[in-house]
Amino acid sequence: MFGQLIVSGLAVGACYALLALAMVIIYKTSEVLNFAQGEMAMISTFIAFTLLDTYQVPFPYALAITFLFAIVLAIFFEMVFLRQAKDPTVLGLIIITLGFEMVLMGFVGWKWGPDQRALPFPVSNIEAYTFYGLIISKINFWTLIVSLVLMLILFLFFRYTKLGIAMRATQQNQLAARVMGIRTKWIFSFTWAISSMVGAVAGMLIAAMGVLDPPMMMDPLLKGFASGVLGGMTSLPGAAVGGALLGVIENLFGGYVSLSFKSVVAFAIIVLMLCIKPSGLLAKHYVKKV
Amino acid sequence: MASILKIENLTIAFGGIKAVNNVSFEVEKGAIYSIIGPNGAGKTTIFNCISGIYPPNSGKIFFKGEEITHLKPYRVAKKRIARTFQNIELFSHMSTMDNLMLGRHIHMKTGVWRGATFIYKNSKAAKEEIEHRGKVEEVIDFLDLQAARNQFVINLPYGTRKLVELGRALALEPELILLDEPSAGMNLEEKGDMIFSIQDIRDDLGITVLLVEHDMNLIMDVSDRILALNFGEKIAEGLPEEIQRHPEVLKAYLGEEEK
Amino acid sequence: QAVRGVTDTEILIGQWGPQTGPAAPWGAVARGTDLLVKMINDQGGIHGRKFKYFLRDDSYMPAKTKAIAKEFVEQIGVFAVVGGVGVATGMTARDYLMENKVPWGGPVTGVYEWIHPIQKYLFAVYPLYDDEAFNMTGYLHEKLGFKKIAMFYQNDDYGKQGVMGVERYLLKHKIKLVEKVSAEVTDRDLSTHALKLKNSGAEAVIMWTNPTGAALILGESAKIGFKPQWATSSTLSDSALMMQITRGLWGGMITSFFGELPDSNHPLMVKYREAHKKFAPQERWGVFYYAGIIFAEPFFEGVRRAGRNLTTESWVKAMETIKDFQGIGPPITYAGIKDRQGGKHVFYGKVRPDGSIERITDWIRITK
Amino acid sequence: MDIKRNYYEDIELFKSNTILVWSILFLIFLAILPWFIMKYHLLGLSIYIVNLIAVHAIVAIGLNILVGFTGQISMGHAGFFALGAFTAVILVLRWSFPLWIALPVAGFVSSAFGFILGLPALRLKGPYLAIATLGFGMTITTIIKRMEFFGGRMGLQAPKLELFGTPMKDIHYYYVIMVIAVLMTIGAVKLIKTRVGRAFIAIRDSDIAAEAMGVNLTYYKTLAFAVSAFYAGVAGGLYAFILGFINPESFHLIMSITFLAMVVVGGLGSVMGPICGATLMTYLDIKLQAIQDISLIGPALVTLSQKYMSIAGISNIAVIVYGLIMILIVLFEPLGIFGFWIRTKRYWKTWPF
Amino acid sequence: MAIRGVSLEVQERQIVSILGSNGAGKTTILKTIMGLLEDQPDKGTIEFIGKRIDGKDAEDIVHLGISYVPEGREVFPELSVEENLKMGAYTRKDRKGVKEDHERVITHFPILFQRKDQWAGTLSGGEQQMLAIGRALMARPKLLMLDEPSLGLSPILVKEIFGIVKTINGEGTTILLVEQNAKMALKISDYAFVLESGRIVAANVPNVLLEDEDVKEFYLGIRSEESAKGYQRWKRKKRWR
Ligand SMILES: Nc1ncnc2c1ncn2[C@@H]1O[C@H](COP(=O)(O)OP(=O)(O)OP(=O)(O)O)[C@@H](O)[C@H]1O
Ligand SMILES: Nc1ncnc2c1ncn2[C@@H]1O[C@H](COP(=O)(O)OP(=O)(O)OP(=O)(O)O)[C@@H](O)[C@H]1O
Ligand SMILES: [Mg+2]
Ligand SMILES: [Mg+2]
Repeated sequence: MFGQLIVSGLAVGACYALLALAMVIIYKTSEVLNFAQGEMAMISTFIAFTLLDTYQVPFPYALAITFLFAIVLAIFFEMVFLRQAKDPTVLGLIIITLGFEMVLMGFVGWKWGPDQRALPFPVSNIEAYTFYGLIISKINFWTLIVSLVLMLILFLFFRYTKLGIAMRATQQNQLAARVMGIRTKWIFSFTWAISSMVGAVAGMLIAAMGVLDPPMMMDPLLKGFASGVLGGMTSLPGAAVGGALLGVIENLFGGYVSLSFKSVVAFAIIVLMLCIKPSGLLAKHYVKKV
Repeated sequence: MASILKIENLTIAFGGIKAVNNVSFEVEKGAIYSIIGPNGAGKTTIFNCISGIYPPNSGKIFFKGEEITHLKPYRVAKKRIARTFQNIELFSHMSTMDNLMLGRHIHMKTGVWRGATFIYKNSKAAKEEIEHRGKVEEVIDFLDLQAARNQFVINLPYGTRKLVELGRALALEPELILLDEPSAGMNLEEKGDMIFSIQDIRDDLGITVLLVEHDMNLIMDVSDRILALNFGEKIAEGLPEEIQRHPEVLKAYLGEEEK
Repeated sequence: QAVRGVTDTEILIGQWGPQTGPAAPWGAVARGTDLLVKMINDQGGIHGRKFKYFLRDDSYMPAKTKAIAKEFVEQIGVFAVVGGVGVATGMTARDYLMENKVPWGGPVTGVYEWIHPIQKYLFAVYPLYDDEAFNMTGYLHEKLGFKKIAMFYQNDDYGKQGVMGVERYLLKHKIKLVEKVSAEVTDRDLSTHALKLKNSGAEAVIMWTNPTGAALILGESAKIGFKPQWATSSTLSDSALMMQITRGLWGGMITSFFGELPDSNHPLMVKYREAHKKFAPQERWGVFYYAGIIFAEPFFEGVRRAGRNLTTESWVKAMETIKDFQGIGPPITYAGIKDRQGGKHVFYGKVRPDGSIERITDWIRITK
Repeated sequence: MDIKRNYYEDIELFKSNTILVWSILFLIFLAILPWFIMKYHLLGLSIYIVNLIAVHAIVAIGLNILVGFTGQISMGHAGFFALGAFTAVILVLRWSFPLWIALPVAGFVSSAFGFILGLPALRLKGPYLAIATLGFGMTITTIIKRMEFFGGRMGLQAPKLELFGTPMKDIHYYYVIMVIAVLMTIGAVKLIKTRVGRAFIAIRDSDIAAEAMGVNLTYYKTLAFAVSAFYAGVAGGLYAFILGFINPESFHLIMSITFLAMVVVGGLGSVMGPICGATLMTYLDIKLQAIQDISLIGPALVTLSQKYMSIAGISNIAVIVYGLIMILIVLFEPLGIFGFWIRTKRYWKTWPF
Repeated sequence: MAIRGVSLEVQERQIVSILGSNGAGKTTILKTIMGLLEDQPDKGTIEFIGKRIDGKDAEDIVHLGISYVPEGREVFPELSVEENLKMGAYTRKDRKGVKEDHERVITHFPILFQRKDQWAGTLSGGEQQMLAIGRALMARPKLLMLDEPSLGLSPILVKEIFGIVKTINGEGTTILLVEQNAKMALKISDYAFVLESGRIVAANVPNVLLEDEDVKEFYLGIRSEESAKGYQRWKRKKRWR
């Protein structure tokens, strides 16, 4: 059982990690906690659903159109709402994302109704691979692969292009960043677009593993957020590590101690970790110097 | 006169770099004592150690004969040591008045219950508040801050903000005040005023001053004694005239030619 | 003297139900009732009075439900509340409605709260979950011969009453429940839960959860090759939906039912389906949509029996005369002033691989 | 500066007679409001809704002490709210405490937990603090759910209270709640103006400087949590009784977020702001579905839904509008509704010019 | 209104200083040129090498070749010193040139090399100032604008800074300098403007300005020796209120 718990822990962890990644990308540039992340992913998934189910669009095309939609949606939100805020406080920005979350949630409910659906997906969520007696469903396996690859690409991209540093610079001091010639507005749009795409991937995978309905991202998003914090909100590898850790810890706790406190324990552990390392596992703690 | 502050073999390192290395000095009560040294010599770090923001790796700090080495900053403040900061650290969304009132924090007692429930002018909380406002008003007069009294400090000019910060430190009624580059960013006129203010603080209020500055005119005008640091180490200590001529100080800090 | 919400031509009635938020799928019930109202009005109403129906969205938040109840009584002035989804939500309104003598027919949950203690103006319809679970365990154990039974339930009042019933039966017959696994309503990862169930070696698993939970646990179980006989409550009797969201795993499920099957030839069902085409063609003809009819039928029957002289008291009297009344739901009987639990029957069906349902029993009485 | 200042002016509640007069008028308004509501159902209000608004306002004022003044975020206030609710109900139900004792006790129980939560929160900032508080809120409700003592997941029925032998109705609760709300508002205003409040704000603006001026960070940060939780606890106690039935499920994350939204939308860092925010958000939350009943818009929305959207989801329009209002207020008035109010006031003051 | 009716021209390859007391509007001028103010100038135009740049975004202006050392350092506190410098060269594509400039910065400010992996936020005040200047140099701008570069630097470094400015200028960079330290600034400038309450009150080559009694007294602190300190303090206060 131990091995199986770890394997399925890693599999969920991968989803958490993707969402954490999406949140971290945005937080890295603008210090905004994007609570609309889940709903953005959810609406993208519904678009994919409509394409696949109603219009019978072949999967690769549907995927491409969905990504396009995710990008447009994110850029729209960033430009039309966030950017227009005058003298925004961090909290104000959070509330804007919360408002946007409601708008999206309402829109999806209005358009598609509240019923649960199944997202047609090329990879089965029931068939499984077996390695040395450990069972991992095809979709979980591919989720792991996809998130690892995505993580690696993003990590390398941000590490080895100037852009990665520029993103952090933008978060820390927008004025100075602009004075360096960093096109902060462009960076914002860009990161929102990337993040929304990563979110859409997560959304589709989560829907394919379970059920597609408007509230489907509420729990995963929280866990994703928790993973991001656990790993350190400014660290991409942190998001991956945080997600995997959270998934595994949760599963082990659920398996051996108590299922009913499973989801709470995740938070308890995070709080304990934060007491020791206040900025997450992989981010350096900064104390302002006077 | 007895020494009010005594530092013994203070050492602190950040990841291998010794920011302050085995520095000892004593400040006499009622003196204006200056610390000079090139950028990154460890002056601010010494201040941070005294006020408890950084715990030193080794060495001891005594205030009025009592050891304060590992006290938390607020406990140090309670011993009546106040300070200003190199990059102004004011409460920017409070008025000047409230900034200074915060300086009175340690002298006041009102807690949550009393604060939330006082009703009339003679309630304890109100009385205390009024009394301390009176004190603050004295500080405001002392520094000529009347014009800024009710403004949010975020809207004040740089020079005035520096004064407010000084005022906040004075409001604490300290016995020792640590001033970190009080005249940086000021124009000549304001620098001149600052010289008088520092002297007044010592002469009128009887507060011992520990000063870090890069403006040599100011240093020479006000200091009783000067400590010169370089790379965290003491290179010289003495009267202003001695320091001014000290070869190492000249080399590391003042620049050799000129004058 | 005037009766609140009743005029010469009109009777005002109201219902709350989540139309938004996570519980919104259940909100279909409230819209189903609307269909019945439209149909009745279309036929000229009852005793010359047509119904005016107020549907309010409470998003499954108790504070809102109470506000709606107050609006119904103080501002709109309804004659009665019909249906109403949710326990926690309904409980904030129950006492208030009763104090104000507002008739309440057919709350949309099968819990004890509605009949314990007996409320004079509250007539429950939904068969009790507890009894349902008790009986279902018996069915699995006695009729189908399963010895090792496990339970998977949702961590809320609904799931808990299911557990109560199952455990009550097992205790009575001195059998041990091999495993009892619960999930939060919001949980989207049930892999550990499935693993625990599998490790228990259960032959049959009774499931008391919402559609999402059911789909997830079936998926996870299939993944790890755990294939017991599943059985579940009437809340999951919408097999068309379940078939779709479980991607076919629903086949073989044993379900209890509180109403006719969606494609039943029952004459009333035929009539309702026609009305559905006429008045609300956009709605999906799902079990919970027409459940809105099931839970409201007895109320209207009461109004019919009360006659033209409709008052709160006359309605209560009329309701108490209902014996073996059957619409498309279970037979309804209110045996006097001590009995406010109308529905006491369910029937069982087994889901065929194509999603259609094989009715394996007739209506079975589950409440003694 | 020869004018002798009367320093009391600065901390006086009513700085001028105009404010005093307005305050008295406002109190009178509050006193007779129920009569208007019962008679005319102003804006579709019922006394119950006003009670709910007042309870939310108390939470929001308390939350603002933490968020707006001390600069620490909390996404777990529903937890404190729940603690207060359950404590109050249990005290009255199991040990027959009178309400006027049960409420403060509920407040103190919450505030004790606030203090505990404040400790790990000391070094945390931003998202880290958000997740810690969020986790706290979820943990509290999960624990309550698990304990039969608290009624388990079925929840608890609040006992019916009596006032001079007659059962208490909404209108009685109204006056009880209003008195408490007004007192707690005044308390918050005064607290902010005196030593403790100053220390809170100082921590928000520069914790290092605050500490160097003698403010004990540990103490004041946890104190802010405790005070804030106290407000939530008292409000929770009231909430339980106006609702009549409490269930741990209903104190969820969305509730915490709504509280936060009330504070931000109303205006951070003022005492009136959160009150405005609580009023608006609560009212909208309950009444927004009425847009479907408005004469012209309603049918248009139905047609729209039939044509392009789904009729089953039509109620979601209210959610969309709610979200949009939230966004727009924060977007165009960073100081919240209260900022808007200040601007209009200033505009009128200088009006002809 | 922080500045009004200001016209100033900076010739190529010159060092031009703007002097003036606190709050005179010096920073505002630089920020306006950089396009950093939310409200673009109500009236007037800004041109750079013949191109209108008013109304443009700061980012675009930087790309045109203007570099700016903002008042108050504004380093990226949680980036290392090295990364801060890298950001300075953000707009540049020529790796070799960047490397050269990096070396040059390090020879000017060796301490930055010693601290290269330290977070900029934990540098001492003066080190941060050096970093801010170094960072701006990394862009190898056509026009370098410095806002009080000597703030918080030790006397020896102040001299050095002015030396560096002179050197850079010699290498072909035009310099617009805002300074409190008027004496030093005038020493290296080719031209200077004196600003008072948002207006230009004097503009000339340093030699001429140095003759001006008012300028001498108020900006250079050269005062008649006989006046007692205290008396003068009061007099000055009165006159400037
Ligand atoms: N928190 C810290 N982490 C790492 N290094 C630090 C930290 N604080 C200070 N230092 C280093 O210690 C040295 C001394 O810094 P300090 O601030 O005391 O200098 P200073 O003498 O005040 O210089 P300046 O005149 O420029 O303000 C500097 O080199 C600085 O980089
Ligand atoms: N954003 C702003 N809003 C309103 N007033 C402003 C703003 N920025 C600057 N000011 C005002 O404009 C005037 C000029 O400010 P500026 O910062 O340009 O002065 P300065 O000459 O750079 O002074 P210093 O030597 O202190 O840096 C000041 O009176 C200041 O208060
Ligand atoms: Mg320093
Ligand atoms: Mg300036």
